[in-house]
Amino acid sequence: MKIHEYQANEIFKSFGIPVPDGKVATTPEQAEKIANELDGPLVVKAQVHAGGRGKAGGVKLVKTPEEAKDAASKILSMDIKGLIVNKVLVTKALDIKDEAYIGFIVDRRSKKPLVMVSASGGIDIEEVARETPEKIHRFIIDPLYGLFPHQASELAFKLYDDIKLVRKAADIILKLYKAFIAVDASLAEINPFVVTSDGETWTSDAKINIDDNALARHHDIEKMRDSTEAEKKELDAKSKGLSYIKLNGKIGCVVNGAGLAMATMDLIKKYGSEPANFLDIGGSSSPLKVVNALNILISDKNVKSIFFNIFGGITRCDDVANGIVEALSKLNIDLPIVIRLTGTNEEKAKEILSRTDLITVSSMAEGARKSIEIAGK
Amino acid sequence: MKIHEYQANEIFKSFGIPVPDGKVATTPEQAEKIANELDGPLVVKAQVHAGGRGKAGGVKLVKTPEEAKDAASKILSMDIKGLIVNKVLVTKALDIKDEAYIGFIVDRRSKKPLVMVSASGGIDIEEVARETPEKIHRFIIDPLYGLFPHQASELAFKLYDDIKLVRKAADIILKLYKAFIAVDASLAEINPFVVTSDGETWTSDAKINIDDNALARHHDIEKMRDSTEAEKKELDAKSKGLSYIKLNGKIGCVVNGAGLAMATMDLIKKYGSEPANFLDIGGSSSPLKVVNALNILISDKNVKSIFFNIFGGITRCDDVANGIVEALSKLNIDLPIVIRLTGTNEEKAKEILSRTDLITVSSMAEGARKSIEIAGK
Amino acid sequence: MSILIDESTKVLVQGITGRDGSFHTKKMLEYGTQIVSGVTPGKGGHKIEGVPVFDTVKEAVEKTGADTSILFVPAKFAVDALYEACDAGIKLIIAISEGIPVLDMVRIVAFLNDRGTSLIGPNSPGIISPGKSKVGILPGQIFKQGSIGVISRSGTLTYEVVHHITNAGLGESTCMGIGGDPIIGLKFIDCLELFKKDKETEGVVLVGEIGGTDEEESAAYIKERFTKPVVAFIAGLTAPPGKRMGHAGAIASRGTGTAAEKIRAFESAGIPVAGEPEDIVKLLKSV
Amino acid sequence: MSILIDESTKVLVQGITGRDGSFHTKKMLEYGTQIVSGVTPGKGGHKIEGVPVFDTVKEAVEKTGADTSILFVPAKFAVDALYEACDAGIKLIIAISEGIPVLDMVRIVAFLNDRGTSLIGPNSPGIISPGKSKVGILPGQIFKQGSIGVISRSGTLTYEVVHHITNAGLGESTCMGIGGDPIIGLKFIDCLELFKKDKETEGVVLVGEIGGTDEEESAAYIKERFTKPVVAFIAGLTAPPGKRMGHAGAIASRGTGTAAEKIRAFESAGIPVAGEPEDIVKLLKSV
Repeated sequence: MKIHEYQANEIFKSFGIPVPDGKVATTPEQAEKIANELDGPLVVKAQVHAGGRGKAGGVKLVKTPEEAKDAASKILSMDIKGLIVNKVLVTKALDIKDEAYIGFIVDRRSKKPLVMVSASGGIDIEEVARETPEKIHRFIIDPLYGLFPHQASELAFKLYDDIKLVRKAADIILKLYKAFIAVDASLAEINPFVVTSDGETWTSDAKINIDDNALARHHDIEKMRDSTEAEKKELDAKSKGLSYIKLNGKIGCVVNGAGLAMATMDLIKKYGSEPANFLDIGGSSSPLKVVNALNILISDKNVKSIFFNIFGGITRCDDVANGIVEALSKLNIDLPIVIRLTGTNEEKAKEILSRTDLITVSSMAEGARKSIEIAGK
Repeated sequence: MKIHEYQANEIFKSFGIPVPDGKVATTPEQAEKIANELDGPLVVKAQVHAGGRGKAGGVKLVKTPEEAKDAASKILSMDIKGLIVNKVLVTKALDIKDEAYIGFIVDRRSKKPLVMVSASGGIDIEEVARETPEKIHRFIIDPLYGLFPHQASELAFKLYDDIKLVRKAADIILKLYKAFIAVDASLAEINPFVVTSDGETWTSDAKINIDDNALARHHDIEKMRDSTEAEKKELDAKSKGLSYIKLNGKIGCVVNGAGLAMATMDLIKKYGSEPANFLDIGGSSSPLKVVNALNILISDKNVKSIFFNIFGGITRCDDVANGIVEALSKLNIDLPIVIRLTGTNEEKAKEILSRTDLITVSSMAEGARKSIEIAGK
Repeated sequence: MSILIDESTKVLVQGITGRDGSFHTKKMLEYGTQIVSGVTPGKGGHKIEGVPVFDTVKEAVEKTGADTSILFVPAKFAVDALYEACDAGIKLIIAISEGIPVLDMVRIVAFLNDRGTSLIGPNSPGIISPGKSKVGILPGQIFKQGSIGVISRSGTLTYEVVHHITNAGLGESTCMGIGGDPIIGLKFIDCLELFKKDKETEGVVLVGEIGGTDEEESAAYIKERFTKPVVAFIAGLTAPPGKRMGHAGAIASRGTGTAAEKIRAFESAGIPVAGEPEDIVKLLKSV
Repeated sequence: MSILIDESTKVLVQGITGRDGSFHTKKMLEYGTQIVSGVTPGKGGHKIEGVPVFDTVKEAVEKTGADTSILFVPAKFAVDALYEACDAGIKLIIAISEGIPVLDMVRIVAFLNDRGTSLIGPNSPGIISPGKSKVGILPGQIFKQGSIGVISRSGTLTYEVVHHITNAGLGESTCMGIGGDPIIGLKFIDCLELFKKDKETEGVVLVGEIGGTDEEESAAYIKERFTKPVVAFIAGLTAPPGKRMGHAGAIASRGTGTAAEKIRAFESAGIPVAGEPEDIVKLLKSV
């Protein structure tokens, strides 16, 4: 789960990581009020679950409350990578002397937490990683002992020469690791980690992603969830045991299993059309799940045909066929439906489906071609 | 550091371990008041840092507030193994059906935490351990992973057959381990762990010792310190860099190093007398330390002679001798003093001491004999 | 031969009295799997489908000699169930359970590694050596004993692939779903190492998907150290760009884990990649 | 020969700029110990007694080839200093530092064990192989190269014992104080194993004290597996009964750790126990 910068700031603060003063606003007036409370130059930053907001114009430096109001009103109407900005963070601007990078992630390869630091922090960090990978220092952490102070120091010595800054950075690296573990983060990142002209260190952009599987033990963080409209639909589907992501094609797909669902989408593309969605109905194809899945698909006006691709597996195909027939009887669907059912009792399933208007096919390739053909140009 | 049962109960409660309601009293009247608040049969228990209080009469079952007052007044005047009882815990009596034992300790041999359980809990647990060691179930814990729920269950299955009791006991074992680690205990023990007639489980006697080296990170627990008069003297000595324990003989000892101090005491005993104390003045024999050490010894009226046994070590013997002479010049001491100084510049030291009334010897055996001889019968 | 499991594998079912546990115990027994015991704390002494149930894995192992365990335990209890199996000396664990937090898996894999226990999953459909043993929820009837090893990160997509292999008359030596979570036990390379030594296996099909860099790593491994023919299939070319893991994700993996990148990695390692599941068999026969 | 340290031992001093660290660095150098570097974070680039100082142990090891480290770091920082030394590849650590919490030591010894690093201490006076190297705070002048190995839980009592051995003309091969804390690195048995293989060592003196059961365990070990003559001395016969560790202490150790019990254990294993330090030499000459 993604959380916003202002929420990550709250978590950082609770672990003693220094974050510039700031507050979140949902209207330009609020932004102006906050700017009045805070003193000196400020930054107004879009709070949106998308990267590259800076380059998209979602971050503005302002000097007066009026300017803050103005910037907020511009940013709050913004669309960044398809996401509407509903909140801005108004925060103190820093007198930046130096920008470093500090990031924690769970490394799939070593199967352990990985910390990365670079003296070349800032918005171009990915380019640094690509062009001059030697500037990124990585360290794999033994999860049984955690990060030791001397390891944090060794990393901090890669960032600064001044022992005072080394001590401050090592302290932040240790605290960030603590936070990373404590909140079950899959990512915790400070970029840039700033040194100001007066020699102080600050977190200028806090980023934390939380492991979805661990949310059950973090109710306080679960409450931070701020879903976009698209995500709300996905969450609603999830609550019904469905995994759904809307796309922009015209072939609706209903598949059991995520891998097979992706392969089905790929095939539709391969044969010249575009899938309307990713939709995994999971292990058992109960009539209720089929009803819910179809309800989602028919609400998408782009959909011109529906392709069921079900691999029987443990469940017998005739049971699945009966489930689909039962579900369809409850709905009034104009769209053509192509069904591919493979596995145990496949023939019986075909017989059941033959008594309906549904088009049955024997392979996913055939099903993909058929549903594209029916959908028309 | 030892803490009282009522203090251990507070820690237990904060970790969700069920403890019968109760409060601590320092007067019979307070005990009566607490008994009025609590309902039904109660127990009045001496709060004193000594084992075997039950056998000494320091635990009494009472039925009414009057009886509670009466019991408290008896116990509060009691001397248990040389310790005066200043506090009693008044707590609900349990309708005991079964008594088990649960204990955690750091095992020197495996260098890991060790948990022990026995279905035969109660005051005779040490006899059980001696006579029927197979009734004590031990499990060494991997400190990197902690105690796992299934391990706690396996131990709990050794205590009970009823799955409900197994689950409750396993839960308590896990919580006790958590508490053990969290407070840096060197010992955490429930004896007996009680099952009452209604099938509930309770901690009837909580015991926690804290690792002295870890107290610096447990200020809340440090505040629980309740020292006896003897311990206060020891603590006072400790604050001056001295390690002191009063004993009952007449030969006062001043030694550098704990091992050598014990060996010196043993030698005094071997040669027919008794040491008045254990006193380790540590690495450097500064004049101030010698003054403080002598001040402690002369306050003990049993002391008839004083034996300095100093092994020079890194510090030169002549420096140590000068320190002793300087210290003695500041005090007015009637007692005869025997000094043994060995190590670098031993001869120079002897020369310095020869200008004083002090008796110098060349070996600890000679010193022990001399100080006994001088002390007289 | 086959890898990891065969007719001599003695299986223990953790969570045997649950809905899925009991259902699949029946299915596995029907397939011929040697299930020797089950565990559900508090249900010791019962029987499920004729299989004796114990309170602890330790007891089950002592009394029935189980060497392999399959987990149907819900996520909340799965973490301890994994430790328990390893503690009791189980040498191979198949975790069907899903939803285990990543940082819990980090500690678990360290524990299992130290103690020499192998793990398939979590979130795995299981493993099957056709005609010998099935430890999982895979539909037994679509498999046929043969010479192709299959390793996959998916469930039903694996069945789709196997369906074609079986229909083509090739059959499978061993087929396993390693699970799609970020931190898993055996990975592609670990399974390839085993298939390398297995005489019965003549070729391997590797079914990957977007995310992570396991496919890229195995492509490099196959090029350098694997001698049998391999055919790959990657799902997710049309998948939405997905939930990016900040900068750190891209920096750490030195790549973005897209299907296109994975396909490129295989192709540049000389490993044919099937355009759709049906093509796998053609490619297998051609290499 | 000698055990653990000799003239080729390259020593690093952790906490070299502190009061004790710098004082004993001088003393060790005077004794002839090969001190190659020191570490104090933030003092990299300085020199103490001509010894170069580095910011991290890693750098000190890389640049000076140190293989052994001695710790003069205060308790609060000693825990991380131990991990740092091991992390950097140091193979023998001598911890003079005292006051480290027991549960921290539990984790540290597990870490060092896993990585093959030996630890003497904490709360140790150090180790000396007379005439070769001294890594510790022991007074060098009382030692003399010879044939007796000495292992002790004490500081000054060790000097007392060594004083008699040296004066009797026997001399010591290696002498070490293993520290009196509940959890320590090398224990009596570990040191005996080393002395067993050391040709220069002809006999061993073991100086024990009350508490724990290490003496009892080593008595059993010596009886069964140690071939060279051993003489023991135990301090604490007159020590007060001491702070009892509840029931658990007695149950766990199956004994109470008194001096009388320890003396009995040695005597029943056929190991002579000296009645006072002076007697050790007589006993050594008689066995």
